[in-house]
Amino acid sequence: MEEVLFFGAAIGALGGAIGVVAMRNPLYGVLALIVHLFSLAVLFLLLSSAFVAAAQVVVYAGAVMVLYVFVVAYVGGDTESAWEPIPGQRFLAPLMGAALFVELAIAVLASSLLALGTDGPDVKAGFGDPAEIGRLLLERFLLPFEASSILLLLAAVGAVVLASRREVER
Amino acid sequence: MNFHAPHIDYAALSPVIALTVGLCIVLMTAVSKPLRRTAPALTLLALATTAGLLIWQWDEETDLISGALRLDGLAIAISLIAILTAAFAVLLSTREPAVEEAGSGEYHALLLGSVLGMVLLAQAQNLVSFFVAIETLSIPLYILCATNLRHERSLESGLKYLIVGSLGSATLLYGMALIYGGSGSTDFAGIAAGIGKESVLGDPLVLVGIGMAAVGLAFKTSIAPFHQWTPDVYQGAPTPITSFMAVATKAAAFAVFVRFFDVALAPESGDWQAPLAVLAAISIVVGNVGALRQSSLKRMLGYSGIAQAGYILGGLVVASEAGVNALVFYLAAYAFMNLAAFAVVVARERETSYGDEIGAVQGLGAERPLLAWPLTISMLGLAGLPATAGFIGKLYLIEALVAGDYTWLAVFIAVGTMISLAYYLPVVAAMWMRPGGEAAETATPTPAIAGASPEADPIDPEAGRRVYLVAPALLAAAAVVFFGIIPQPLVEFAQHAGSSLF
Amino acid sequence: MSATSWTWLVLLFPLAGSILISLGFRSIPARVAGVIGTGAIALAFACAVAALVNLLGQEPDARHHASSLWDYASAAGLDIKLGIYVDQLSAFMMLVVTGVSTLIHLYSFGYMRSDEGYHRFFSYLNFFVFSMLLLVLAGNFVLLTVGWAFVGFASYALISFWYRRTTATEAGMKAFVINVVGDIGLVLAAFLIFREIGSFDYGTVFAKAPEVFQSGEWTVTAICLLLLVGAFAKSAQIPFHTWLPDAMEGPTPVSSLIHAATMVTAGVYLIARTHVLFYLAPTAADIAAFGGLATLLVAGTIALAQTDLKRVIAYSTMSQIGYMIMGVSIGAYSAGLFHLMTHAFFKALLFMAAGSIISAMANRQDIDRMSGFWKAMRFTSLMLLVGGLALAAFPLTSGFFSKDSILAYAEARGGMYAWMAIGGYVGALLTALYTFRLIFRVLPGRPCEEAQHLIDSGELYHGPPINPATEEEEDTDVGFPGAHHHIAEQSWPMAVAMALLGFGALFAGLIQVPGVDNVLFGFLEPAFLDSPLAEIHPSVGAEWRGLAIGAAISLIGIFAAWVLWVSRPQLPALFRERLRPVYLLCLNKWYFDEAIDFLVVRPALAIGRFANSTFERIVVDGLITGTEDTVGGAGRLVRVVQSGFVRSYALLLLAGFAGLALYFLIVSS
Amino acid sequence: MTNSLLWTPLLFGVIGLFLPRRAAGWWAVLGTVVTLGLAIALLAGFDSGAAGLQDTVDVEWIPGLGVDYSLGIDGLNLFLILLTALVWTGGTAFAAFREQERPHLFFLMMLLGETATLGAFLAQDLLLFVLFFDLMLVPFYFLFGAWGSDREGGPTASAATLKMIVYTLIGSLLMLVAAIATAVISADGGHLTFSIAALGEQGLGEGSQRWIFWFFAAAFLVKMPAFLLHGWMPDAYRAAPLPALAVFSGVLAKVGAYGFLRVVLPLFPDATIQFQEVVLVIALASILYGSVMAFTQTNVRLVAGYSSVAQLGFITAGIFALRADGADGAILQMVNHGLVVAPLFVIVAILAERSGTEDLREMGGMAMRAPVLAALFLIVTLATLAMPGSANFIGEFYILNSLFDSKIVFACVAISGVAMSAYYALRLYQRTMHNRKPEGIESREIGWRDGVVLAPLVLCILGLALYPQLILKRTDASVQRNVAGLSDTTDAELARQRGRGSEGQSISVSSGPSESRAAAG
Amino acid sequence: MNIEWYVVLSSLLFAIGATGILIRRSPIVILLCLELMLNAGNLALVAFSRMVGNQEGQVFALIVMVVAACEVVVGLGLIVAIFRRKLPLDVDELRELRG
Repeated sequence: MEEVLFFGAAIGALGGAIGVVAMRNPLYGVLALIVHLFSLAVLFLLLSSAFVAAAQVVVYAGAVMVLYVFVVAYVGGDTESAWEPIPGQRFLAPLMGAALFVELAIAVLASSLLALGTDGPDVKAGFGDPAEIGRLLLERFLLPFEASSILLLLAAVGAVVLASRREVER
Repeated sequence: MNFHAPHIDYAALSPVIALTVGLCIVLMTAVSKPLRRTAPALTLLALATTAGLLIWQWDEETDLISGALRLDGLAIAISLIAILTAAFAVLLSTREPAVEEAGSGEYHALLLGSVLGMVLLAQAQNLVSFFVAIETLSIPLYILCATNLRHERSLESGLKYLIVGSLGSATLLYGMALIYGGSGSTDFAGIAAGIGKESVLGDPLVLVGIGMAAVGLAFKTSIAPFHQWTPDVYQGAPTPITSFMAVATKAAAFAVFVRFFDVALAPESGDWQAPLAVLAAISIVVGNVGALRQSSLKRMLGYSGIAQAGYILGGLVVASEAGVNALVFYLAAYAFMNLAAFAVVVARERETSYGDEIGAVQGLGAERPLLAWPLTISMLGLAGLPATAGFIGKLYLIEALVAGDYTWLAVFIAVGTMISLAYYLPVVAAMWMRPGGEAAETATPTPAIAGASPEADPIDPEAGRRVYLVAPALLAAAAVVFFGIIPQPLVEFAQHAGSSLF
Repeated sequence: MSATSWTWLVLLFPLAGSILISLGFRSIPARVAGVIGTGAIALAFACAVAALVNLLGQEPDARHHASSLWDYASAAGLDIKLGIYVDQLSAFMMLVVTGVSTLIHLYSFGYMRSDEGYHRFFSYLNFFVFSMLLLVLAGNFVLLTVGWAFVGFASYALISFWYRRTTATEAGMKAFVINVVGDIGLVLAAFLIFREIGSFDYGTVFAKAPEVFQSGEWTVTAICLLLLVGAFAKSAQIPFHTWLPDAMEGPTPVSSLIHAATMVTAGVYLIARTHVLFYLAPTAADIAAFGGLATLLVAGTIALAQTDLKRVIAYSTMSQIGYMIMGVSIGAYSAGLFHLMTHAFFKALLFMAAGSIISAMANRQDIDRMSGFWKAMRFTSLMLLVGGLALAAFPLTSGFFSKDSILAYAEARGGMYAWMAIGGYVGALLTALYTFRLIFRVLPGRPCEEAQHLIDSGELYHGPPINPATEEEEDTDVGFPGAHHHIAEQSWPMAVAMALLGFGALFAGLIQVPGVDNVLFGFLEPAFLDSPLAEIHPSVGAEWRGLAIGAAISLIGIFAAWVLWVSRPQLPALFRERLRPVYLLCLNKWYFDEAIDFLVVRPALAIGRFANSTFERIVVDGLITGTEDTVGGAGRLVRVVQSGFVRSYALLLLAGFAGLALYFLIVSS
Repeated sequence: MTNSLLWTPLLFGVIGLFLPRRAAGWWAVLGTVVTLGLAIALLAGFDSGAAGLQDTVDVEWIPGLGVDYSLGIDGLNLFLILLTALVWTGGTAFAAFREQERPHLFFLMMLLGETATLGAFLAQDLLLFVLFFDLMLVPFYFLFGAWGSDREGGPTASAATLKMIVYTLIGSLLMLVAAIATAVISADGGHLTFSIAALGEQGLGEGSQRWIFWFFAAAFLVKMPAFLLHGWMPDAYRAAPLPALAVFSGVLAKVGAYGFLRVVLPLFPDATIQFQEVVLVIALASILYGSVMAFTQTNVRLVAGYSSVAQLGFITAGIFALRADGADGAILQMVNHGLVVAPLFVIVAILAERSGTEDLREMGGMAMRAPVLAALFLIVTLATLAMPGSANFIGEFYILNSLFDSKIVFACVAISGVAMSAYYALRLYQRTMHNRKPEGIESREIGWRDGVVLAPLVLCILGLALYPQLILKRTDASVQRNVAGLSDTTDAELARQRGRGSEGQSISVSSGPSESRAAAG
Repeated sequence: MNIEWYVVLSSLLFAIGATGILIRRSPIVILLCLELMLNAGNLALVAFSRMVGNQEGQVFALIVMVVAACEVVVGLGLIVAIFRRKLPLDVDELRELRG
């Protein structure tokens, strides 16, 4: 059962990812990403982290993607031409991607960490539940939590600065 | 289910709090025009307060908020450098077109946000706070780079910085993930313990993780070959921001670089020292040769920044207390030298039509000695000539390197310094050895003039006399000379920082 | 006062005179300068006499003293004091030098009267005498070198006295450089001596030499050969002689002083002074002797072909010095010095007479243009004749005795030295020939244009100022040639000087007539007792036999000259036809200048030009430009990679990471 | 004493900035004169017999880095300091007599240069030495670049100067590394010190000595400059303003040679002995090459420049004979050469003013109306060619004699340089003062101004010619101590040879070499 | 299901994202690719958190989501600004800064 879910989700995630990279039209790219994100959420669930999965769906597939859609709609998602101005890039880029994957894969597979080969230890019930995560956020990770809020604020300000149509006073 | 709020040492946390509060207040000023005028002053106030609090906490060495942060000598030293730089940046930003564009309140708030990121980063000793801090540092900078909205270059630099920067963060993140996987812990002590285990030591997973983390940090400190954003962004960004980036970012990033590698990854030092040394050598070469024959001063300083980063990395490579001391010392010296230079560049690009082209400083010695001297001193200092802090800094680094059996890297520093003379001294020559009138013919006007006229900034013929530009320049230059002749105070400052790690 | 104190005074006066004149060149009137100069030397002469008297008052074998003023440069074991060494040899030398120099100053007093550079001339002249005295009085090899080099410089200054004359400056340069080569020989010799004996001081060296070296050992031979380089360079012996004829560019008094009476004799003095070493190095001594012999023959032949009045005399000087060198090298120390003295007299005289004639010729020196001066200038001609006779060793003149005492000694020493004596006689024949060639060309016959002008008007002929060597217009504002020339007949100082010298030339020989008196040798001999060669004495009979031969040869030579240039004037042309190659060889001075030019000068300059043009540009600058290009190229590469494409930046970033990861993977496995 | 000597010039220079334009020059001259006075006072108070340091100042400067601020004088640097003070006085006065643009900066730089140079001579802390050694370049960068003359068809003044600075710094920076390495390695984890004396006692492993030796040698040889490393010299010399050039080639070149004596010989004895021949070869090459270049050059400055190359070659040879008399001679020769070259450049300036050119081929006949100038020039010329009787001769005599004892072949080759020097020096004099006078060249007597500058220098030349012992007497002791560790081998055989002759009056040199060698090893 | 599988998957996603950044020229798509990479990181984090059995990784993942959101916001803001300046929405066209 688990295997089925994993492979299904994995294929979804990969498909989405490839879609993002391959789709000429940004809009389709966005949609592909949504697929990808949902599949990821499934994987998170499989990894018994319910809250993250939920957040994934809500924050990403919800808020962020909507933002994307708006912007694409605003600037007009015209498809980009296949013309490649940088010499060698078209040839090197995939090569580099492959290299990255191979190296990371080797790193993982050659790793002597025994735990990697397991499903992970048995965890007590509630592992990854909102309660647990919330406690961690407020105890151990209070500062990052607060800091990220400030970060969000700054990002918002930045977005306003950049995108708002302001009359510069001279 | 019971919840234990973590213990919070407010005294030690006070600098961060002060900054945050200041940030919010400054942001509030954005609401109305009259208030907006007060933004710079408030910013300075916030910075001053923070600095004061940091100095108050000078001898503190504690973990904060269940180990997310660590306030110690290194953190305080680096934070002070960052804050000083920010203060300079605020001064230089006076009458900066970019500020008008972005709105004074927002602009300064973002600046403070970035500083907050740096202060956090300097203290971070937990992967999560580390990551958040580094993003809090970067994201405002992405924006600030682009704030000169009417300038295509500004936007371009913003976008480039954002893309490559995010790529760097992503790599860093993945590296963190791997390290977390290898060690099973997110805070530095735990990591050190985790990867120190016999079974894990030298595990490819961890090592590749270290590699990715190194890439992310090398990117922030603009170490070659992860440097390429630097010249473009430095050139495109509004000059005050460039000065801030050039110094503060480097300082903060190096702080966490040191903490992460010399504390968390200390057990693996045998494996990462050599590659980092090679990276240092590469950036020394790339930065120095790249800076040759650059007509744009900011771009030249960008490349020189790459080379300098290479020198500084040397201090980290040896993974010794002396090394960290040297690193901090050099960062401080580097801060003064660069700030002096950038202050002059700002003054000239507002004063002349040459932007940051080298032609802008031609004949400066006769025309504006008060600007010429700071730039001269900063150039000589960056070139590591004696009687400047730069010389002592190099001396300190080389001493640490030789003691750490990295003499070959020391030789690289020497060679790099020679090459660097070939681009620092021509600036001096332009100021003192060519008549100003000549500038008109020789210097090529910037595309800003040649290209789209809407981009043209108003020229302020008096900029060269504005106290808010001349004073910082003189101050920084004076510091360069002072610490070149009486380095001991700065040395102790550095040693205080270094001693807290070992 | 002791002998040494007198000697210090001898050194002092000329130096003082020179400094005084040169400092006061603005204030002191010309004549006064002349008086000061001449007076200084005269005083020096007086002191020399005093020193001599003082010496004579002591036991013959106690007649040597050393004295030093202060440590000149003594450190790290080198002992270099400012010291002098007085013995019979140096006393004799300083007498000759000061004596002859006094007369020459007197002559110059008249001769140079109208020259703009009057002050300069006299200060140089005094400085020259000082240098020469320093040379002969020095008490150690370093000071000797100093005097040696000063003499060289003084001669440079005087040769190029008329410094707007390119020929003069070139001649001066030539003389100086060749002299420097000599100095180097001397210095190296000094090094070697110090290395072996550990001292530069005459006393120490000569005392230690016999026990330090075995006879014929290579070190001592090397030392002597190096000394010879110095000696030959100063004494214009083959192959270092080429500067002497050119040195005739200087004013005539200079020629007579330097290049006849004093400077060139330095080599003779040096060999005599270091006779101890030369005795220990027979090979070197023989080489020296042969050098002298060769020079005296070659110079004689060259003198036969030259037509420049002064140059002929100059070559005769070379050959006469050859005699002396030969003499002192083979052991005839006293004889050699005797000839040195007599030669000083008659050669100075000859040059003075020549100077007088040249004045009358308005600075033309070509003997082919001259004739009939006997009618025009009786006194001068007379003096020329006297000098000529002495030079040709006419019986009973001074040259007659001195020259033959050398040859007699050679004969007495026997072996190959006897053959040298024969060579010497051949030289004597040549001497007589060229001397009287000169005299018969200049004195008898129908007066030439200039001479006629002098007879008719009683005034000197004034030609346009032309440099006889290059035929180019003279640049007269440095003085040359003076507004008026002066001849002995019209200027009493010149006449007096010449008369005195003439007397010396005629009768100086009589102080040393074999079997009759032994004044000179008796005085000098004790100084050479440490060399067994000094023991050899030709018997009186042998000496007289030699004198007889000498007399015959000189008479034959004079007669032959009369035949060739008076009674059968067409003969010389005939000889020139018949023996063309020989004639050309002599005319071109045996091509020594060309050889040296080809072997030394050109290569050096060629190397210099090569270094200057090629090497400097390609190698030295190549080092720089090469580096510049490499670095610059790297910079260009970096800037090309910095393409502005953000995606290529990303690519490089990831590539960098890939590389790093690869490294780590390799490490971990 | 040493302290005030060191900082007086800079002090005057800084104060000078606040004086009116016209006063600046004379104020600077005053500064140099005061310095000269102090230097003379030092000489007066100097104890000739003592070998060790005198008038030492030693305070901690950067304890964190083990760097001390320690000065001191001994036989090695005493006269070089005097030379510096003297030559600078001359050069500054010469400049002050003429109209300078931006005089404040010009004289500030001159005086800064003096302080830096004095510092290099006085420093007894290795790092302090390196610091001043590099610092010397800064003022001359400005002086040459800003007041120099661009050459048509050639590089601009600033370009030529840049070349010079980069080239000379190549050495210096490597030297910085080497200096630090010396201290760190010999400290070996213990207490870090840069004190030259202490380092000399601690000694260094032979392996590290090798590369460190060459790093130092690079710095010094470039500075001199030595053969093949002189590439920066021609352009820089052509560009430089003559007053600055006079002090530059009069003094700065010597710092390199001095460095060998002060640092290399005592600190790296093994390497020194090992590389003796190599350095000697370089020295010989410099002698020959410099001379050959000098007598084909037509630019007056370059004749002087290349002659300096040759002279420095002699000095290096003297030092690397590794014997007391050689070192004595070298020091004497440094002083002499400084005393000769500085006036030479002053004269070149005077001639250039009269003839409007610096090309030998276009000069001549100037002695006519300028007998005094001619006389002064002549004296300088004779000293240049080491006329026996001049102190230069004694210098070269000592050098060559020591070389003759230790490495006879080198001596024989080196001495040929003497003959060449005679030619090029005299040629320089003749082509300018003698021969026909070309049109448009005026032969004018030197004014009292230049006389005031020139005469003292020439008087010093004459004085030394009469009594070189003045220097030798005071240097000998220190020199003996300095080369003691090295010259034992050469002296042993020397003793054997001299043994044939005198009772060891020659061998006061090898005073206790063995134990100092033991310390060095 | 072995953790290995998840990690390898995440690395594959990471590589794909990287490749996307290298080959796509529309800034929007590049932002998407960045999202891919960050999410790959997240997956790895969560997987490891499961493996080592503590939830720090999950918290980290949450924070990363926030950060990612911020980057997106800023990025999109920039894109809008560029669009406003009538500049082409193609990263290859923005190369005035170079050399």
